[in-house]
Amino acid sequence: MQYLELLKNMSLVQWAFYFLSVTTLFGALGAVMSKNTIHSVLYLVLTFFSISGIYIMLNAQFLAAVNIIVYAGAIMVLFVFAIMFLHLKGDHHGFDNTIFVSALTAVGILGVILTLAIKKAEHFRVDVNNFNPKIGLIENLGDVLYKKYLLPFELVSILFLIAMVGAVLLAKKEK
Amino acid sequence: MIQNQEIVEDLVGHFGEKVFAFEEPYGLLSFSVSPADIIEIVTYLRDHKLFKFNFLTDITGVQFPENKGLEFCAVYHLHSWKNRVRLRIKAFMPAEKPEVPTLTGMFAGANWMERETFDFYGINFLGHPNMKRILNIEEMDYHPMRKEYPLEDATRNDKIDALFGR
Amino acid sequence: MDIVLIVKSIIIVTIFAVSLGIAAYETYFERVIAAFIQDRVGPDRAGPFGILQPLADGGKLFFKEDFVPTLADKWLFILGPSISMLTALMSSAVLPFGDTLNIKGQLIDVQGMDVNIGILWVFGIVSLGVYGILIGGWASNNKYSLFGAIRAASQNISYELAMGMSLLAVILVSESLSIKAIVQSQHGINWHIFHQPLGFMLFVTCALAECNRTPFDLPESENELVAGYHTEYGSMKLGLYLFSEYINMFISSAVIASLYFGGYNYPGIDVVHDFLIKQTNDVTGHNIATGIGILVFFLKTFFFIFVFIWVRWTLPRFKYDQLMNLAWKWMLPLSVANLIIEAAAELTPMPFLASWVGLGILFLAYIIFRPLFLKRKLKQNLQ
Amino acid sequence: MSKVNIVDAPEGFEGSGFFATSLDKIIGLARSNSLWPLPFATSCCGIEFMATMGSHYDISRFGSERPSFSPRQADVLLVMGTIAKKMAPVVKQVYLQMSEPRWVMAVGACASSGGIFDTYSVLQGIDRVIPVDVYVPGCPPRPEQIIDGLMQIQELAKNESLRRRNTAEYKALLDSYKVL
Amino acid sequence: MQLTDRSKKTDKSDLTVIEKTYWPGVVKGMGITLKHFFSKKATIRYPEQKRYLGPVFRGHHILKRDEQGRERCTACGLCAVACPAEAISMVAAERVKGEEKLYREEKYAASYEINMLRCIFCGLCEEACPKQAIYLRHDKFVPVFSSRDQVIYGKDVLVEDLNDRYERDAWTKEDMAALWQKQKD
Amino acid sequence: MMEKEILAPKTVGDALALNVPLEEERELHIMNFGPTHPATHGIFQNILTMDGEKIVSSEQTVGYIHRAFEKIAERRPFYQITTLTDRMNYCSSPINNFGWHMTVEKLLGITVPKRAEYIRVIMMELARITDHLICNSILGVDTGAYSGFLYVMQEREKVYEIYEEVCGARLTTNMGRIGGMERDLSPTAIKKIKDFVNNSMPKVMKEFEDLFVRNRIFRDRTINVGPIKVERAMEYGFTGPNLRAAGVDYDIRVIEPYSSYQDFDFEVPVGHNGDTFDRFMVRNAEIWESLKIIKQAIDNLPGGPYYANENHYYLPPKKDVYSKMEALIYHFKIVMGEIDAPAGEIYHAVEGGNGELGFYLISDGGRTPYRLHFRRPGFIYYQAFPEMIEGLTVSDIVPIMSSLNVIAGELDA
Repeated sequence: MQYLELLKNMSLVQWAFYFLSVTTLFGALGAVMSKNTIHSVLYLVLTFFSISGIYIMLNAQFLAAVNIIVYAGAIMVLFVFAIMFLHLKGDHHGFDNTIFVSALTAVGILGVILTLAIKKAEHFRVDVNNFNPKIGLIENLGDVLYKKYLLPFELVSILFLIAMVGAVLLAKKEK
Repeated sequence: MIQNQEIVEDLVGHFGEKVFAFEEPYGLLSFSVSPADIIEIVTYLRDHKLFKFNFLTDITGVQFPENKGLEFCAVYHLHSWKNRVRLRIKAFMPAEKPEVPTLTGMFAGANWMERETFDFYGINFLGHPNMKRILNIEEMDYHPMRKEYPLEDATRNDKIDALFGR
Repeated sequence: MDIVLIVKSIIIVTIFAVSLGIAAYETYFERVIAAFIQDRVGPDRAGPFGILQPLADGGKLFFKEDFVPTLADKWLFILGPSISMLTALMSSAVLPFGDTLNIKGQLIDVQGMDVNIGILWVFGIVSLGVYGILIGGWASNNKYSLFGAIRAASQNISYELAMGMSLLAVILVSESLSIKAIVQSQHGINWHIFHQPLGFMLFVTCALAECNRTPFDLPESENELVAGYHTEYGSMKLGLYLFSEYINMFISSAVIASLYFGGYNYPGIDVVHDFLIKQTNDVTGHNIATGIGILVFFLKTFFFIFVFIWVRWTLPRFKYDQLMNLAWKWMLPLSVANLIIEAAAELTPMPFLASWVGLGILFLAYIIFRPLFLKRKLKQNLQ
Repeated sequence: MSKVNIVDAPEGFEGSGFFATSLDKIIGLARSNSLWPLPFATSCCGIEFMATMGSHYDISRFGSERPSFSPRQADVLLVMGTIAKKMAPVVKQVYLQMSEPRWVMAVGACASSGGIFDTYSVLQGIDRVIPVDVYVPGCPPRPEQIIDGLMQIQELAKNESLRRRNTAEYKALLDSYKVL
Repeated sequence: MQLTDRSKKTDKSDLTVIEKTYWPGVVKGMGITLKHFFSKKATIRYPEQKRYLGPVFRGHHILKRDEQGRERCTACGLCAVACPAEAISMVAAERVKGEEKLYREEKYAASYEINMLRCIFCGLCEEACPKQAIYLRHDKFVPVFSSRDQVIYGKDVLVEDLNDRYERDAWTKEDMAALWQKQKD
Repeated sequence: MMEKEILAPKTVGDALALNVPLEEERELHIMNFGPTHPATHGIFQNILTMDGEKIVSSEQTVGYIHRAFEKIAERRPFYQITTLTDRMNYCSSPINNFGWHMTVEKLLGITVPKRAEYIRVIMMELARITDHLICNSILGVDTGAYSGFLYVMQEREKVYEIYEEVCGARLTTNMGRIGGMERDLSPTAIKKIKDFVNNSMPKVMKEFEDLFVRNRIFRDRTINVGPIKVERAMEYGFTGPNLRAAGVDYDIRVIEPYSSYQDFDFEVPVGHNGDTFDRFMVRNAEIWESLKIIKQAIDNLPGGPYYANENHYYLPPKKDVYSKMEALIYHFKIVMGEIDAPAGEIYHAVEGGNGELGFYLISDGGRTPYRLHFRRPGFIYYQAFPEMIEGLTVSDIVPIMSSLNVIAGELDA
């Protein structure tokens, strides 16, 4: 009964949050458990999509958009692309016990770590009164990236460049 | 311009009895060889310095049911582009064993022409890489161009045969 | 209820209906324009001037036997066209169709919503659109479909890059990601096309590629792949695919019009606005001016739709590897160059002049260095 | 929850009677104006079909300019040209792959009856393997005749009830061609 | 290989640097299509507008009657023999007394059938007819059929209707040639 | 073993659904291209073994419209075979018609009057134009540009109007007779031909070339796509435009002039390396040459009769049939097919739309040919197709196929 009350009193934002969480988890589970590789990639896309929804709720619209464009729109398409090309369709394993146990262990450990982390993080709760609602927006993001963290940012870009060159070299056929 | 006479003389001089039955119907030199010699003669003609019969125009088959013992005939048309001369070579073979060596080794284009001839007449080209029917369905159990087989589709029923004495 | 909310919902519904209606009639215009280009008359027997042709097509498709191939992945087979349609319809939400309407003293944007990442929204949705094709093509379990799907995927990803790069130059100049702001920054005749002709060309080419229109219609190139990704689709599922393609075409035209041709801006917009206000009153005048703006916007959009169709019936199609070459070896470097030129020009006191000078230098460099480059290539080939 | 009353349909309004007719008519009209052809062109008649698609005759006026080479999307199967016995299974297969409602038009003498090719290798009319709705005579027919044939099919489409494809007679027809 | 003295190489010169940017070709092509967009349309709106089929078009068959309305056909069977499609069949009958008004010759075709789906409209029957009885109309073509049992045309369709006689400029090739000669002069 | 598997799909549906990878090192898969694929304008099946989009090997199946021309010809009198030749290469049926008539005339020893020969030349060149137009414009369609196709189709329509004026049919013309033409050219026909040659066709042809020749997209699609070396082309029996594109100026009109071709001044266009673009360009250039020939022929059209005065072979005038017994007898004899053909053996070749179109005729003196064999250029050079497409992609084989201009009716006979 109490829970029903709780449900009744939930705000629109909360509804949206729980909906997105459920879809995220559903997608994630689907990605892991689906027997068809293409299906699991598509589940993963669903996960990304709902995570982007959560980003939006956090007022990080830019992050949400980039998440969709880069992960769902490009990387996952490449995944699907590769899988389609490689005929991985028939190449799936059953969901046997060892995997189940190891997965459970991993999830358990992760859960413990996360719980601890969240517990600790509670100390840094946002000050509701002085909260800047534009914190996740692109202007602030740019400000932070190009002023405060300029050096790391550029370093990261160089890192990417190196990775790209490496990838090209690897992909290039030997003559 | 090379005269047919020159070719005949050269061939007879080189092959002797192997080439025979020279004819010149409508200006086109035509002669017969035995099936076994066909490759040798075509090679000779192709590589000949003067004649240069470089182009295999056509291969086809003919059936002469009356010509007992040599019912089938493979007809080759060669063409010398430089000299603008054409040549017809015939190889007769018996109905029991219609076999002739293939020319696919020399002219890649002979492949399908030979297959077609096989399809139509059942002339077997020995050494052909892919001797099977080409135009008709594989399940067909006869060679339709032979004179003994009918042309018409047996199932047609909308004409009065008496009117067409074919 | 709040008047703003009501008007807003009316606007949203209208936008929805308008994009559907335009997409439907794009099929008609495609046929008529194609016919006119080819010295024909086009459909003229379904209603006067064949005006009912789209309805006939729709009616037929709705009542055609719905069919799922036995070997197909049933759910994905259905999901494919749905995603295509969904993504196509979503992107019109952020397009500013006009300036503001003045209703009871409240200024309401003629726009679904004005998010500050508007252009990224369009971009993201478009990049998701490829899933529709991808899933549909894969689920059909047909070689030709699969080829179409794979081509669509690689093509969309490749052209998105160049598209994003040329877009960056626009964002750089107008200093905002919101389409509304971008349009406003081109007030009057200060359109981006005049500043960034190269960017415009690149963007249009990429838009063609993203919509899978000729010369980039490889995913469904009918002479090669029968019908590409929708080979196995019939009835309304096919209808949805075709429809979403046309909606995409409309959206791209609208985006091009907003990004490079000033959206609802037109020369002398202020004069007209002032004149109308003087003639009537503040409210009516403003609203009429907005109406004119909307009209102008649609005119521009229709022009681009026409260009899309015109191009389709003129140009031959690329080949897959040439398409990739074009994307990676031409479009991407050029768009980066464009970005650099625009960025540099922004730093100078006269951005307009500087950008043109930059482009001139780029072109000269191409003319000069191209032969050298070719010679080296030739040498390499010879070795 | 209150009890929901289901109102009985008025008497005599059932079947392909009153309700159906107006819808039938509209959809029939729609179908007839949007017949997407599958040009199954094998020989000469295919070349005349090109002329039919061309500017002088312009099949698009009838809403049929979108050739659907995928059988799933086509409404009319235009068999143009000789169908050899080797080809017959393919024609049948294509017909089977088309989704309902589908029409078949045999264009030209060869497709309709074999024409001058009364030979061992030619199918004497495609109606031996699939049901044909319209025959167009001629060898090849003029584009006008092909358009006539198309208009005949439009007529058929217009006057067909939506349920025809589910009726027993239609099933029997398909059965007689062994295409079910 | 050079065989004649008439050979001419086709132009396969490289594209210029500007042409390599795709734009000149694209612009030129679009210009051409735009020109056609505004040009006059070639379409003949068929059922409403009909195209002239030429003076010798080979269309619908007709069994001519002579000036007095008698059938010309004498059932000699030449047309049937000449038909490559074997589409014509006929049954001959002797004319009896009292039928002189109906048939010109002493023999006539009691039944005359053409299978319209077999016919290839080659015109050989018209040419073969020694009595100028069968013609292929130049102004009309055979309509489409929607059922197999309509396709064999009997005399009821083929014989000329006296109330709607078929006319053409010239009935034989020779007349036609004379007519053309006159046109030329 | 593997070949068996490749041949397994008998129908389109089977093969379309075919999704079985072959067990090999590279992951090869099979794709079925035809017989109803839109790009196989005629109908033949290509079963492609592919590595990704690259073609590793291919297997052709033809015979989907095998109609047994040669067998029918053994049952038909000489004049009825014209209707068969009409349907062989239906894009240029007058060439086939006249080629056949010339063969028979050679057999019968008929000399055709000059006027008839000139009219034949005009008709044959018109046919060549339509043939090349279809081929080239379809190449445009196959590379995705549809409008050019419809522009030139309007010109083809004009050629058909001329045909209609001359013989009353559009495609399967049946316009010649043994010994000459069926009809003379009418003044309207001459006017139409002149208008076609001088005004409309050059204009449209220019436009068509403008649309394609300097367009980089088109060039990229065709240049160096499917080239074939001269030697290889000759081994494969290439003739006609496809051979000329490879660089040999082999043209029967020049080498063995028939039907007064020696009277005309024209050039033989040759290409460079025999790729798709060369074939396109050679055909284009040939259209221009054909126009030149027609112009010369129509301007110098000799007077006189349009048929040989051989009443044994050419149907007598209808008027004579009524009045003269002799004419009536000949009329019956000719129609019954009882002309006295001498026994003999003939090979006659004409330059068809696609290459050397040969007629090999054996007559035993009967009313029908004893054996008639057609040397169909399409049949012979289509063999080279697998070699030409090896290592290319699906997008390439479509333009190659259409630029080869294989006409299924001719190929399958």
